[in-house]
Amino acid sequence: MLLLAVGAYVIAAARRPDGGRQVYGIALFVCIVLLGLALGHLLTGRAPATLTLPLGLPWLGAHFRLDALAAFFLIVVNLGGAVASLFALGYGQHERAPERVLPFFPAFLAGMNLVLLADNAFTFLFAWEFMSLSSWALVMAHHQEPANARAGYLYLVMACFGTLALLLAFGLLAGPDGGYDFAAIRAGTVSPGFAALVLALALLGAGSKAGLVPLHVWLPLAHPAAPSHVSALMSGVMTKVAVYGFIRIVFDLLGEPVLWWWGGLVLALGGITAVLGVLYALMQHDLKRLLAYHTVENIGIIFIGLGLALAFQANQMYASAALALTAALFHVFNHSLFKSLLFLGAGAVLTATGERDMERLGGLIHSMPWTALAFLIGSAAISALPPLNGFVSEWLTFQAILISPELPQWLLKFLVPAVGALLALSAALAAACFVKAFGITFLGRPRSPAVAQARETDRYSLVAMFVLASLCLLAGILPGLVVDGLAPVVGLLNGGARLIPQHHQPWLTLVPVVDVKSTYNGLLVLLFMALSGFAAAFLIHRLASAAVRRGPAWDCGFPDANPAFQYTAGSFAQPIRRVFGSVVFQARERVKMPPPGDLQPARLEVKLHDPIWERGYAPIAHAVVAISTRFNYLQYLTIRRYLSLVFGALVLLLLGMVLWR
Amino acid sequence: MALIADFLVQGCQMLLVLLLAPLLTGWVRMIKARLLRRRGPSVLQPYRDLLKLLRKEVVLADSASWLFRVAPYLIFAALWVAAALVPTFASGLLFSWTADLIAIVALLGTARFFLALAGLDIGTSFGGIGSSREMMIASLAEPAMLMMVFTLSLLAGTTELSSIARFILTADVGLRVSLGLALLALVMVAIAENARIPVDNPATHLELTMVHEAMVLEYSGRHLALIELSASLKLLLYLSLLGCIFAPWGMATAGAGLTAYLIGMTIYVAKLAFGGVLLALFETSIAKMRVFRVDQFLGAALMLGLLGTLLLFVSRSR
Amino acid sequence: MNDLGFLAVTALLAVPAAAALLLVLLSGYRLGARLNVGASLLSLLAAAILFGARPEANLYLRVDDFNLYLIVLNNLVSFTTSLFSASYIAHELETGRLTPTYLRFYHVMYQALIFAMNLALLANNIGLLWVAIELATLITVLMVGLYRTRAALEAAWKYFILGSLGIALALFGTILVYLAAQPTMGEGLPAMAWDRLLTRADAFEPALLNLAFVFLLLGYGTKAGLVPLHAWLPDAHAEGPTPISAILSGLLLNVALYAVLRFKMLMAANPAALAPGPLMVGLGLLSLLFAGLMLYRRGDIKRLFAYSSIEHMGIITFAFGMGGPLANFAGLLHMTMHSLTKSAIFFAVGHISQVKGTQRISTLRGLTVTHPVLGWGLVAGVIAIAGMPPFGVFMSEFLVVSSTFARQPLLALPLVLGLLLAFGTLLWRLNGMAFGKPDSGPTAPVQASTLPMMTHLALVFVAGVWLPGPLVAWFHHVAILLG
Amino acid sequence: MLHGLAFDVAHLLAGGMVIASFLLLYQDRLSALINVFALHSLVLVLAVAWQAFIQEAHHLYVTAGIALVFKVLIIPTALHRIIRRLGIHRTLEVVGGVGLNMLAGAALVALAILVMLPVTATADPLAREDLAFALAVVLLGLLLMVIRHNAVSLVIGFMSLENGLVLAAAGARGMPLAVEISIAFSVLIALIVIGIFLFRIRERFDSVDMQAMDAFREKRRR
Repeated sequence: MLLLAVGAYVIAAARRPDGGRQVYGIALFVCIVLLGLALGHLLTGRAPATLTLPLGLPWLGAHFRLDALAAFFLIVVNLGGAVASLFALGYGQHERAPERVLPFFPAFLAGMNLVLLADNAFTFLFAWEFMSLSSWALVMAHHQEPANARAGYLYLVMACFGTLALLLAFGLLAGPDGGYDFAAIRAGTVSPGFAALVLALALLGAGSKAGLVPLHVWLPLAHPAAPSHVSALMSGVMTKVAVYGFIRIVFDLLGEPVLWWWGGLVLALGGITAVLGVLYALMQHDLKRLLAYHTVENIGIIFIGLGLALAFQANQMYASAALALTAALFHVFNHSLFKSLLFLGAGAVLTATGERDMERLGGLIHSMPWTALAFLIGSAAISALPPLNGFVSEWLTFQAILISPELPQWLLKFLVPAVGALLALSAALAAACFVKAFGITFLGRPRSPAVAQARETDRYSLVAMFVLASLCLLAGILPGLVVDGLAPVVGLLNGGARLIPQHHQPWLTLVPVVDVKSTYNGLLVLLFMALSGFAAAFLIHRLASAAVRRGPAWDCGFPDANPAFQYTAGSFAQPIRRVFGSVVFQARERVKMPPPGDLQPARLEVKLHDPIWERGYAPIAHAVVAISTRFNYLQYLTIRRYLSLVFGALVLLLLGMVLWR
Repeated sequence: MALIADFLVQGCQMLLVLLLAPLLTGWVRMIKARLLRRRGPSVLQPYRDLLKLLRKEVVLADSASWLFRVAPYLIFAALWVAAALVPTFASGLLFSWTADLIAIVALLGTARFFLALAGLDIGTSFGGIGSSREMMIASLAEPAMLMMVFTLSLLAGTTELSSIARFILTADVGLRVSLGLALLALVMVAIAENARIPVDNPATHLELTMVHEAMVLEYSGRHLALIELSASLKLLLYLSLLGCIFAPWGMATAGAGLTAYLIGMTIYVAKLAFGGVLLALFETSIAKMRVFRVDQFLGAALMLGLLGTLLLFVSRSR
Repeated sequence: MNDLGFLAVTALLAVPAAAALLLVLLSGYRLGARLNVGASLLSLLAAAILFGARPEANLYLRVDDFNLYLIVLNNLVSFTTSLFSASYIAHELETGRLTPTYLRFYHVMYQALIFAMNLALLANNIGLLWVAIELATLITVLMVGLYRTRAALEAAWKYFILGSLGIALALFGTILVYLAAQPTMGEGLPAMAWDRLLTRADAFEPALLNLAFVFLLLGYGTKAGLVPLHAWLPDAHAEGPTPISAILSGLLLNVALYAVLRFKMLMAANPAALAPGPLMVGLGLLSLLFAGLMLYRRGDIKRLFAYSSIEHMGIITFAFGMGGPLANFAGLLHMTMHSLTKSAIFFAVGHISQVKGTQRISTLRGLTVTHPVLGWGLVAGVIAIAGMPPFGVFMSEFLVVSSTFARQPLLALPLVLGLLLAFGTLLWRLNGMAFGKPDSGPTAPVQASTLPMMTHLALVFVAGVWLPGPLVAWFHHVAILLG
Repeated sequence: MLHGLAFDVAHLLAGGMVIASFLLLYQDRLSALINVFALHSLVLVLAVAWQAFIQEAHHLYVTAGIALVFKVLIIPTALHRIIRRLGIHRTLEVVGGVGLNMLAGAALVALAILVMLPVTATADPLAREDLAFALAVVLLGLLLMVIRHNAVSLVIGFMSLENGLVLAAAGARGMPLAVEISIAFSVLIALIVIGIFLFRIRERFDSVDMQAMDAFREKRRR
């Protein structure tokens, strides 16, 4: 246990810019060690280990505690960290400004680990803010592009906002005389009104970090701005740390009393986030930004699960709550896997081609087949396709939704199916989006010369990606084991109630409630598919022809030599843009068709409006500017005016004194 | 021993769907031809086509990648497994619990995913048209389907097809508004998913109207054969889905013995034939709609599904 | 033992005074700078001795927990600043902005200022306190006007007028306190000795005390730069030599606030008098919000950080106004952290404006590329002052906000709003200066030691992670004293 | 008997200072203003001296002496020379009307008395009355500073304010450091006057030279 904290500090200490390999090597090693420890702790189900260092608040010290919840998230964090470091062993060679990345990468990892281990409010927020800060530094690594600088600024301000919200929440939990220790907070009770306030603040704080709509605006700007292995960490892992914060506060620290409408609130937010996230993603042509928006979507799915769990707990339906929680945590795990994988893939593409804009990519499957395979697996997983892992967690979420009619509250009765519809919609749209992402990027023909010369990435990167890909597959076909692994965490958060143990189900089938109700067996699905597929291939090649002739594409008899004739990302998204975008983004399309005989190309102009930015954030910014401009003239007063200010203050106070009595 | 028997039954169901699929397609084509006062090809024509295609060599576009060659097998496998998991003549078979209704829907999604990717692989304009439209349609069809699933599972308290079928058979469900809505939604989805009129036209090769055909435009030889076979499997799947959910009568239960199985099989075939006739009638009596009307069509399906679910609460709370 | 302490106290006063006199005679700026540093070091040592040995209070001077750490801080920062000013002033001489004569004057004034501030901190007699602060004001006025540019004169003049008014008000307040005390304490000096006053404060005339506090708050508040009495502060910071800006922000504001707090204790000791809390809370919030807004439109880097000083004075005043052990502790901590951090920032700013030859923010870009040490130093300083870990300000802001929200949720909201506002605006400026494509300005490396800056940042960092036990004990003790 | 007399005289003199302050408010010619200020200071001198006499506090005589030499003689003459040098002989405009200012002044005096009312008579009545008047003088001086544009009149306002302070200090029985304070203040005043003199601050010093000010008050950038 001591080694955990020590290890975290070792990472922090390892911020030496002498050669990336050492740093990443050390990071890799420490992450693996931590991973092993966390796994051991989770599986053996030992009692929570604690550690107190004489740091931080003097009369409190820095408490660290490792319980099941922390252990699970430690696994998520350090798995991602290890893989990212591994990837960076190769990827780091291409880094333009290593001195701006190396020092902060281990610090970032350390920050995330400390958040998970922290056991009092001060340490928690300290680590939380430290995490934001180091990731900010990483976002600013390529600060010479103005867009990145802006992204970093927005990111840090939103992070500060979130921290302040959490700070207020902890203030309420700790009470006026500052019982910041988590143990004290758990022991204490909060009045229902304050509890609701704490929930709202936790939503603001953790939500702004996790990218919950409408607090997501920074996310799609900041995540892509960082170097790709950092983007993988931020998107795949840091958002999970934020989810951890929410769970820790709402499920663990706040405890009872839970009101049913909390669940409804979180649920609705989750549903909206999921759909809006994927719609935003569909409108993007920047590969990494598309992925970042998908993080928003998946966060929405996770929060749907959490909201369901809250609703169930509020009605003492702990078995159902266990199902919902399992679904949410499972999705946390899954998303950390495939989102890291996808970002790493994007990073590989970026280094190979120097392009992030999908409109200039294409045909990479020929030049970098392995990356393409890994990315394909990731895409299939995030699109919730069986037999991969993304499907399992969404399936569990659906199962949890299907129990909802047993909820007594009418509002929830109606809300939950609606959210279910949103979830289904987002899943389907995600599939569409990743057909676009993979198809336009890797398939077809190269759209720019730089892409044509692309080479396959280095070994480290490939290994890193395939580790994740194989984990995606394993978690997909053996979900029962993961669910069992999650059981102690769920029990911890759910008053002991957990799902029935899965590992001795026949054929390792996943049986959330009872087998007549709903079952799923990824292993068999995979087996059947493999069998039938290979059988078909074998038979056909043996009995029928196996001959192949290469020729030009048929394409209904239109031989188009020019790759520009291919469908682009924009044109691929056009039908969906028409269907959804015109409502959500007021998407407007204008075709500029040159007059006949004119040789200049016809242009399609698409105008998209971001409703949340334009309605929510821009006004605030304008207000600040306006007010500060208004006040600014106070800088230019004459001394006499300043004197009269003092005079006025004096007279005012004296009057106040007279009236006070 | 019993286990082996179960294996046999399961296997025979897999083979059955595989064998029946082209027949169904042929049947629908024939009925359509007759309705149009044509003689039309024989019912067995699809089999002949498949065999012919299988024997032909494959002409691959230069820009085709390994994905393009793997996709047909993947699609075929996914659809076959899905079709085999839908109870056809008997419910509660050995592996029926492998995947519930949601999983089956997702399997269809897998097939679609790879089909769309294959459409994009060559890098032609038509492939792109097909894929993007297909995904747009799917993005609406899948939620509608899932809403239908919600309705059923809320009604039957399960997402296992066999259990649903059993529930519909045993419990006195009566005529339920939500069931009707669900049926409607499912039918609309089925039409859209199988690229039938009015959403798409399986027979057209007119560039701007085709969706499914545009994606598979570049396929030839055995690959095309697999694609065609998968398409008919899909049609079969939806019809048997309709059959097993809304008309489960005559379906044998597991281990009911050979005779029961045979009866079930004949009734199943009859159901398929009937469904095919209905489909042909519908298709001949309606005109194809613009691509951008499809979203309204499917949006209606989605709304119906949702409405069905909500109405269920109303009727349940009584 | 005790006489050792007494020796130290006398040294604290005598060393700067003697150094000042010596510097008057001494020409040659290099020698002057050295002497300046040496004298500051000596007085720092003397302050350090006070840790071990405290003299018992007499009618004029007194050392207790409260002023002890301020004295040490004071001499520490003035020492590091003298180090910084040595290299800074040399550059000024090269560029010809200052002549050796002015430099001599500067050094004399520097020591005199240290003397005045030490006196103010040590004073046990409220009259003496007032005299010392007036002296400090006059000296800083002269130093602000050192450059003799029109702008500098204007700033000095503004500072002079407003400062004198503040002094006058403070004096009136002091007289009122005496009048309140005189009936119970009898005539003469004891009625002005702070510690004696504190013991008997409950018997004083409450109405007079209230009146006195109003005047004192306004009078010393003017020195502490609380809105709306702040007007002199930004210009004085922007136009004076940077070491003086560092001293002003880092020390003089603290001293003024210290005076206010002394009288707050008196008020708190008298149950019948009005609670000083609300007044201070109000002024604090006003300063915080106002400064946060003003930060946004600044174009001069030193003026920017001057406004940030106002903001932090607001936070500190708010904290002490809230009272209670947590908030008071936070206030004391924040005082320390702010003076260390802000002076570090001004060190960085001084070097930057020297190597870049400008103070305009709009012309500073990509500093982390052109001058990594200075750039990152500035970044670290701003991050620290903005209240982010791993720096000490985070701890104090954590305590202030959380404890306030638990007690007065409605008060915490404007506080948080102001913090967020200040954070956003400050960071916006930083973003422009430290990052982005470097401008085509001079990129000559700074030829001065960045040691002082580093030392301060290191101290702040350590404090953010770990506070030494004795310091904590003091803070707790003083926090209880402050009620 | 003597005590009553003492009280009355002190009262009279303190009241006289308030009246003098009102005169200051009323004056709108610079030279006249300076003369009135000399009068103001003279009254202060008498008041302080009287306090010294009745308190047998001899150090107060020093204070009075300083005030006499400095404020009644040196400063006014210096100011006269300055305004002649700066060539300010025209009438100076007053913000608002004289009548308005008078009204404000009256209100301030009322405020001062109101504030002093709750002070129970435990403090000796002498100090108490004096205090009320001193406060009034302070406030009036502040008002004068606020309503006049001119540097010289600002200084005069400040000095009258300071006179109020000295009055209060003298009124406070046995207040130590009274002398030191008066000296310190004299230094302050001297510096201000020198400042005006050195910096050649003409009328409306608060707007020295617009360009110069814009240059460092960042009006340019926006």
